[in-house]
Amino acid sequence: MSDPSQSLRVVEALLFAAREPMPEAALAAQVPEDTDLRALLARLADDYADRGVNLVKVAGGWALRTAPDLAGALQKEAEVQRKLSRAAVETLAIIAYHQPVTRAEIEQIRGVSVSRGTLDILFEAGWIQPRGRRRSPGRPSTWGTTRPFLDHFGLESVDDLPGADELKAAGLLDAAPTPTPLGPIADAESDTLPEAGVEDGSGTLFEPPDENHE
Amino acid sequence: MSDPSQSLRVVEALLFAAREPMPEAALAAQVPEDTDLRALLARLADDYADRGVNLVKVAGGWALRTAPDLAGALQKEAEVQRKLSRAAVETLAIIAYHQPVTRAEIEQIRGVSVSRGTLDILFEAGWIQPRGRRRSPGRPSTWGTTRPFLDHFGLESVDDLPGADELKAAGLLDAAPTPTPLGPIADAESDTLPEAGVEDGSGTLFEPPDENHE
Amino acid sequence: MVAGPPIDDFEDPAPGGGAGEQLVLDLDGFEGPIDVLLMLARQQKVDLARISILQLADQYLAYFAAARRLRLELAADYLVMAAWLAYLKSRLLLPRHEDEDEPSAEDLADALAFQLRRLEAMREAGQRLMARDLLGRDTFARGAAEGIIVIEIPIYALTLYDLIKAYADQKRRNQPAMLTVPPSELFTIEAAVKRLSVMLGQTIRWTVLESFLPSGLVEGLLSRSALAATFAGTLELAREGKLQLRQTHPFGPIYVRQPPGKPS
Repeated sequence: MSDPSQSLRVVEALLFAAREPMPEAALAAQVPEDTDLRALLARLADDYADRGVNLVKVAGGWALRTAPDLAGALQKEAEVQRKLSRAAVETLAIIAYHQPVTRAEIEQIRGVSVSRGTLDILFEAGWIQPRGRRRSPGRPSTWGTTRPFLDHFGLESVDDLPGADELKAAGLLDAAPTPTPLGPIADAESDTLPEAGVEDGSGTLFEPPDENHE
Repeated sequence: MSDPSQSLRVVEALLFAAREPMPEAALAAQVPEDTDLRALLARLADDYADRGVNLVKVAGGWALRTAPDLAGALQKEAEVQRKLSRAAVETLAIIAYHQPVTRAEIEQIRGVSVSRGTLDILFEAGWIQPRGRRRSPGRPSTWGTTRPFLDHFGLESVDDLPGADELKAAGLLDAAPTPTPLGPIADAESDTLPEAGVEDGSGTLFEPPDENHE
Repeated sequence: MVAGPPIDDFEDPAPGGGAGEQLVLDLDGFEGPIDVLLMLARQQKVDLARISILQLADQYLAYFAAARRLRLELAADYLVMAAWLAYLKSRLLLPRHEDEDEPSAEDLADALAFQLRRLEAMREAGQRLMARDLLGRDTFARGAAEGIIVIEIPIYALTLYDLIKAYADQKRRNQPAMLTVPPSELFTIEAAVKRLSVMLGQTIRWTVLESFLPSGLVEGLLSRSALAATFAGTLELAREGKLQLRQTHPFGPIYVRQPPGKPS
């Protein structure tokens, strides 16, 4: 004896729990023999037609799939804290101070090449944007900062960025101390005598030997 | 502007697509702010009440699950689940009702030692997890149940454990008033005696599946 | 817990057992003495809260007395429990000592009853849990869940200070800094040889090497270079036969003098 509404529930549950599309034969095996499976599937497809999930016929059989128009809703946006690399921060700073500036100019200022990814990150963060092309050979495109950049840093305009004089006044441009070339010479001595208990030649060249030197 | 029927479709699709129960906050994030989510969920639960798939509140969220009365039809398709041994069921119940609970306390309640494998199997199943250490001598680690435990046993939260209130009122979730010799006295033996008829020591934690599952 | 002959066969009344009392000893499937105690307690057919511990102790002891008659080997924990119950029984029956420091027999009996009730409760709770509609046994989740795609939006915690500092740092690094190497003040071997040659004229006796060093050099690189150069100079002059060197032991002081008989 077949109860169509119970068979409908069984088919629905089977389709829901299945890992792969269910062939009609597999569905038929779970409902009474005299069940009109095609009619059941047609009714189920109709039930789900306007819902968030649809019954679809795919290669291997039948499957429940989320409605294609809702794909966007099935994406969740999550904010993740990231840290910008030093290269990215420096590049951003150079663009801010020198805009509009070409990539080649950034590289010239930084003294190292700027990776494609660095500009991409800054672009995706919404802080820089292309600013037209330079009227120079190769017509390179230039970069500048955006409105969100100003918002993020609480600036009215890029003119609010402190100038070179102010940086100097704040001690941010103080030259690094020059290295003393002969500083580490004494160390070189002890490097060549690994087994010796000699710290460095502290005035006398001759120190008591280790036992194993005798 | 919110369109309730569209929001219903979105929530439905989310619940279909989700791999774990969806907390209400996660659902709310995907529909317009002025949506009455509770009303939507109530309507969805109603829509599915008589179908092969039901909307249930479980493990702190909402999930679609096949109707329990259809278990028979689906078990033929699904892999037969291994049956937990009596020792494992008892240990799981003790952890669920007494959490956080140390291994020594479990042994005190069961009157026999807990074989390593019992906790391992429950941990591996994802139903229990370490819960920090007790501030007592030896700083023993404690165990508690997990979200998947709630999901598997169809519980909304640990407050929903069946009969927990009565057990608490009867004082049966308290520690023993006076020590008795019902600790794991000599039970280490049962771990090493293969011919002992004790489940804990027999090495198999799972009994063969029931006949009717085959 | 019984090692030895199979005991499933003992379906007959235990020899010497109470009249008409059917005692079937089958410890298979028991999990230690508490399991047996629970089984016996249930045989009292009363609420576990009103169980008679005295009666329970008698039942347990009778049970294992029978086992002993059958010469079954009982695991230690069963024997410990038997001994403890015999002790508890005697204390429950005997008048109580006043000076006792230990818990009273009644307290011990209560504790045992409590433990039996608590284990029974946990067993029932376990059964209740397993009787629920279990996910993967009675209900099933979506088999082919699409999952919800999480799009990560990076948030960069960068302050204006970080930005300006970065600009200043790289600007400072790229300032045309002149690397100036200060001229090194070292005492050369040539200078040492010259100095030694002059001083040797007055040195007839063994004189310690350090006394040939220019005065005023206390420490530091120049002092060490002077010592090294002077030592190298003495070697050079010794090779030419213009002076003699003596060191009595390794790393000892080095002495210098003019070769005897050599005209200064």
